[in-house]
Amino acid sequence: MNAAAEELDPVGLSDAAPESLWTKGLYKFRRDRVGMWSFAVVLLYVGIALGVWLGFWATGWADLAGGKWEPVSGAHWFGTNIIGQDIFDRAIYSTKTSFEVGLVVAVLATALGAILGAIAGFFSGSWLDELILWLMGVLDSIPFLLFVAAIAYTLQSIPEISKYSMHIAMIVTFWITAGRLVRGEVIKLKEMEYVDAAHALGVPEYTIIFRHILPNTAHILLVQATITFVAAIKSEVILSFLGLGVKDSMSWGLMISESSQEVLAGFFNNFLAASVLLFGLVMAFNLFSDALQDALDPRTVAD
Amino acid sequence: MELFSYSLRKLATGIPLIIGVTLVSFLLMVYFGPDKTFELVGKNPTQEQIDEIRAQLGYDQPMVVRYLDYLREIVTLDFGNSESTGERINALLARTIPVSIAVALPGFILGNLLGVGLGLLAAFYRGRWPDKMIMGSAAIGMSISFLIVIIAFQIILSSSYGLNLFPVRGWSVDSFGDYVSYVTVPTLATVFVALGYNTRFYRSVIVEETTRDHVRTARAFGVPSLQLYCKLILKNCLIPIITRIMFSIPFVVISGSLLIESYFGIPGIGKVTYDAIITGDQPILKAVVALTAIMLVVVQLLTDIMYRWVDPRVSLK
Amino acid sequence: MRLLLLLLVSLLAACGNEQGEDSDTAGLRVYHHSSDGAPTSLDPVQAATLYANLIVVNAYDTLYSYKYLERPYALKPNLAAAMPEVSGDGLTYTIKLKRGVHFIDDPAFDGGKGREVTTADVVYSILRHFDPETRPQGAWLWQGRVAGLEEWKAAGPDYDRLPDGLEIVDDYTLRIHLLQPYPQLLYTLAMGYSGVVPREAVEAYGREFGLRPVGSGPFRVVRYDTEKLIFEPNLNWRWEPVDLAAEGFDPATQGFTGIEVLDGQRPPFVDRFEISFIKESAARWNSFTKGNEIQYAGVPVELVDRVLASKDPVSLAPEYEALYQVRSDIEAGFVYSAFNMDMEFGTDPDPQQNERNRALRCAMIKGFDWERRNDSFYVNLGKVFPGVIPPVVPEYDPDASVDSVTRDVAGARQLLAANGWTPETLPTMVYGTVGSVRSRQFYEQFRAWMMEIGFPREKIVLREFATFGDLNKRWRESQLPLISAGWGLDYPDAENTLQLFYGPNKAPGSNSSNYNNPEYDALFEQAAVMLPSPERTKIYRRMNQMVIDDCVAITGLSRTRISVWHREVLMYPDTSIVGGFFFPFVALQDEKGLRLAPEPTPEVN
Amino acid sequence: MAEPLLRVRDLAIEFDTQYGTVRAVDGVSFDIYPEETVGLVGESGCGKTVTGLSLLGLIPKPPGRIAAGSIEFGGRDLATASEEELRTIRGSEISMIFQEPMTALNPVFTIGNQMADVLARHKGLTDSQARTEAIEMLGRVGIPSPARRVDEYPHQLSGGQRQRVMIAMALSCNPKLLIADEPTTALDVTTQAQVLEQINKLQEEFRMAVILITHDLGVVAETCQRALVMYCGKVAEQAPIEELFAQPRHPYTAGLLSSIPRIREDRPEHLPIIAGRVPDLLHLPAGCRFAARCERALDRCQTEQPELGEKTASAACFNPVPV
Repeated sequence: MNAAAEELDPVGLSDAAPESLWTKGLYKFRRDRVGMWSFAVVLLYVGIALGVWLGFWATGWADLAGGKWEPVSGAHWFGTNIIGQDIFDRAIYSTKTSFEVGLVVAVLATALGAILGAIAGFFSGSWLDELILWLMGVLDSIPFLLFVAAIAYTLQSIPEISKYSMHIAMIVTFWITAGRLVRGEVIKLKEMEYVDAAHALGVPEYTIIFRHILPNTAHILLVQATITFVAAIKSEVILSFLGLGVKDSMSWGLMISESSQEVLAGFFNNFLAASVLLFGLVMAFNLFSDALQDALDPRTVAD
Repeated sequence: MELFSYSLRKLATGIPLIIGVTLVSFLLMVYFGPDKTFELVGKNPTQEQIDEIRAQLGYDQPMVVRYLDYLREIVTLDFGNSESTGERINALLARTIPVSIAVALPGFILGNLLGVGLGLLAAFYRGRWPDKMIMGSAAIGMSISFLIVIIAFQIILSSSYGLNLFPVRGWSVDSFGDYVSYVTVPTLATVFVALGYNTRFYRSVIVEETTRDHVRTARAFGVPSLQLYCKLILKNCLIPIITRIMFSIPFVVISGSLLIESYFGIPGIGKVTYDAIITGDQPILKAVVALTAIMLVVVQLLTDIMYRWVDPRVSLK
Repeated sequence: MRLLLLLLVSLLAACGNEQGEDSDTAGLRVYHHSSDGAPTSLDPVQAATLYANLIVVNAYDTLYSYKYLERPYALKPNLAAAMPEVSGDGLTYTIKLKRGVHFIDDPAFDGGKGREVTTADVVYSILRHFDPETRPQGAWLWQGRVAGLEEWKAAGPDYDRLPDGLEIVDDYTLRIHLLQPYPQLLYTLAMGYSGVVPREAVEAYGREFGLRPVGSGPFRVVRYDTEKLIFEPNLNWRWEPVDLAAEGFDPATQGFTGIEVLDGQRPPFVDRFEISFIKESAARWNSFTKGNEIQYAGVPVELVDRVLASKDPVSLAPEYEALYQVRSDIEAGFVYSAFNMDMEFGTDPDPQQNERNRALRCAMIKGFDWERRNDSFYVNLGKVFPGVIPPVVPEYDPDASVDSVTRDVAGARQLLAANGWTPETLPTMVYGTVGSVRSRQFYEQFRAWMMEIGFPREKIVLREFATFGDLNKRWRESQLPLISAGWGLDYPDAENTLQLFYGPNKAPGSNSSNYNNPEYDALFEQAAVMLPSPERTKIYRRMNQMVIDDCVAITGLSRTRISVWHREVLMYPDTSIVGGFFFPFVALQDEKGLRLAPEPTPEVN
Repeated sequence: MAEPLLRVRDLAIEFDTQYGTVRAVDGVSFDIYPEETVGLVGESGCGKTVTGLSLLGLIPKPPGRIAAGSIEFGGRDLATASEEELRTIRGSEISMIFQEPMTALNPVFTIGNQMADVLARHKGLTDSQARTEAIEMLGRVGIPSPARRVDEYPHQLSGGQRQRVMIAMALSCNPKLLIADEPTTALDVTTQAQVLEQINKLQEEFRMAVILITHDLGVVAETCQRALVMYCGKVAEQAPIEELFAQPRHPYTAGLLSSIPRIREDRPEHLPIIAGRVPDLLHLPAGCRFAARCERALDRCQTEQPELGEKTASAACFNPVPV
């Protein structure tokens, strides 16, 4: 422990209790009021999304339930849109879409980053590492929107996949951050004694990487996944606005792009419904992600 | 001389990157990319006419030939003519990049300056209410979608439902006054969105630096806070700051702010690129991607040189 | 940091100077027009869009043009000295050109001086449509009609060799030889495609010719980019005093514009004609209402109810009445969704299956709610009509039965049930469209209607294409079951819409529905060589009925555009056929009064 | 005896942590007299560094704060002094040097620049005067060819040289008190001895008092006249150096001394192990903090806290090791 760390931890608390990172993290997280509140909000959204998924509510998002641009009423809580669809239903339904996009992208991008990052880190210095680093550099250098557009094009000739072109594009770009973090961590971890021990016991390399080293980066991956989740939701909005996003469904991005013409004409319901819900989720998730990072990152002890 | 040979070596190591970027984007955007043929065939084409257009566009060439063509274009920095308007790509870049810079620069500078300023302030008051206020606002700023900000700012500042102060969209700049009136709303929107991220980033860099031993030393020798933060700490933070700023430059200059420009109808490189996506104008896409990659390599080099300039520990190896 | 500031300052300076030609507008009469889209090229051979046509017919001369005010649309000579002499068999047209018409000055010419326009230029301009190098889009207008064009192309484009069909009698006389009578020929000579270009400029500017128009039209382009186009009057043009009677002025319907004062006055009435290209209707409206920006716009659908006091006749709400003029005009075109008859639900060799398929298509047509579509997106101003002969053409039948455009959900369900269509057996309908908010809404509305007649939601599938080209590719390659399209008329003759269902025009041609009915085709061929006449109208209407009876398309609706313009502008704008032809007549009236004759008129050289 | 230079009374320092508030220093009192060298000894986490930092108001706030007590120096109470007041004292009247010479200097400024800054601030020297002075100071702390070294950056110097630079900087304004926080821990053994020797030599030259914070009793024995032994935020024992080593009174001190390794080169990272664990500061016992580990603990020790006497040699113990 260097002097700086001692100053921050003058009483040596981090040595005091030999708890695991996770129990300590949980303990810290539960004491983080902002974190707990934001987690509650996230859970609320999860509940909404699950309800949509199970068909409890917002089932009528595609129906023409009313007239054109009906104002807010008991029947239509946020009014109706230009073709008479219920904006409340659509906004609620979009929660599911957001989670779908967020989860799919966060999980797969993080997983991809973990695998490639771990391989690169473990074999650091080898051609494999060079190759993966090169790939990261290359993908980082292509402007994001151009890249997504390009992938959307390439995939659109395959109708079964074209629905997911946005997801794929995001995964292909978002894994890089996770990959870099994991690579760095693995380079550190592979010097640890237990890795040497595993080597000495003749454990195969890939078992060492994925059984022994990678699990020790789980806290980084978890935090990175939440960050990716937020990034995916926010990107969805912009991509859908540009017509590169969600295809066969409903999303806040689509609602906002629908509203971009309406707002200047003084019809704000679509815009407000979608942006307030979007803001709520992103804000809660951002704070949740921060709290998680505070709780799980051994470096930020008293920040 | 040392610098020169270093630069050459550094640029040479950038070649794999450029080849990678161009190959990936060639495959995605050109070879499997949008097909311009059917934009150009007219209302009632025959198969023969379709084939003629394809030949005109060079789509009938094998992949390798087309990729080598692309590389040749990069080496000669001559990307031919736009497939939509026939304009020389170089003329088009020369026309649109200055506009993009003019649009993006004020927001870019302000966003970073304010970000550093607020980051310093927050770090200085770490844990106290000014810090909490700034970081809370940053979290809010980060949580609002860029698109929502643009729309909201347009309503508030430019529409008859709001203050109606600025033009709704467009770019008709003949004087400095025009420039200010057109650039204000895009700038505010950019700053609003960037500020949250910038402030957080700069604060964490600065806070990290404040925990360093040399800061305690400085305090132990009576360095006043202002000097401590604005000189000693800031200079130590320059590496991450420079990295962040420099590496966003190629994207600001070359890809422009696609969203801002297409929303506000500003004829910069971002809008042109977006239109090129919409109309499948491959020469423009090829040029934009290649230039971004080249600029990234150049920026990497410049960044390294700047590192040495701000940090004596860095040497050009 | 200092470096950045320096850069900023120099950039600002650059911005200030960059468009110097814009800055000197003090004291000039500037009319600010707007358009909801920008042309991508101003080369006449690529003038495929309305946007391009607006500009091209003003930068270039066409042999004929439409009269400013006459409705239904009527042609008048433009570059041509008079209407053509047509031979008795309708196969030979002799057209005299005006003398002394010059191209604008341009470095491409010897000595930079615009030279006189001759017959050779007209021929050259048409031949360019048969030269793949120029990427032309208008060949279909003359192909197979004007003699010798295919041969000319097949032999390799050589402009020094002329096809049989285009005969240069002398510098001012053109003779066109047709393979068969082509009553629409004159219309094609009023289209932007036939704008007359000088060969020197085409050769000098190559691919960039589309950016640097060099024509002999009433205006010259001084600036052109994706945001704006600036015209200045071509003072050497044959500005003739306005003859309202000859232009077909109707005081009853057009008197409100105040253009009578222009009668007998000599244009141009403006020093500068600026066109801003603003795609978003709301942004366009906002700019319009600012007062000092654009002076012409459309009313966004979202605002129609607030802006208009009444729709028929159209009038403005009091707050706008004092400031603006308004007119509604029905588009020269229509929107429709055609079924791809090559698909499983199209024509079938098995008569029983064929009938079942027809029932399915008819049921979908019955499920479609034109009235609601009109209400949602066209504020009930659109004109719903049966079949494919839109109201704007003289052959339109106002008394036709509207059954095919009347929604009947019960009837649709019954029809489906009677023919054994169940949610399980119904085919999946892929709705292909260019990705945009509006087309998505169209799709969602369509899906909801189809769900109401029994389609499961997942059987109406959206496929968005990022570019029109990508969508067009699927149409031309017959890959999509539903073709939701709009058709803009090239000329006011129903032949232009009926050809959309003509068998030989099948994909990749314009007949995206791949409708192939020998009876229909025979009628089409019969009518194609007929001059307008009641008999021809009868044939047209019979063909129309066949499209309806075979349930080939869900059709149709002609949109109505509401144009508004500032009161100080004196004009009668038209958004489609006449399009750009009204530009030379636009006048401004402000506190200084009406601007009539231009400042010093340079001598005609 | 002369007036004390520094008089610390009942100093208590608290930190807010995720787990609650802890008192890292609890009721510490001591005096420092001019020109003497006093050792502040204890294990890591015993509160010695925090005590040292508090004397200059360098406790990071938040999360730390001085909760009670006074620090009298030159007629002022540094515990309540404003930041401005403290700033004029720091580096001029009281200087501090730290454990990590590698990181304690600002890496992006030359050492001359950093030294001149201190001189300019506290002595009001011009740039060129400050530079001359800095070169001279560097010479006095034994940096070879100081005129050249002055323009180098910290990373160009060795660890020992950097610590010398720190010392030069600390002494450049003739402080009355130097707080040296583990100044030699990070150095190798030979360098360590040289640096200690240098400090001793300079103390005489500059006639200042030194507080030497260390866990190394050997260092204390070699350099200090007096020592305070801290345990768990409290002073366990204070005594002149000979007395402390010859007759430790507090069982903790005795334990420490008995576990000093014979072979110096075998110096361990931490103090030799005494049976049992240091109590968690969040869950302190009601009585003596060492009671749980103490072989001599009485019943009383479990419930009552022993106080340190006023005498120069005293131990906070109800049952001290008999003399």
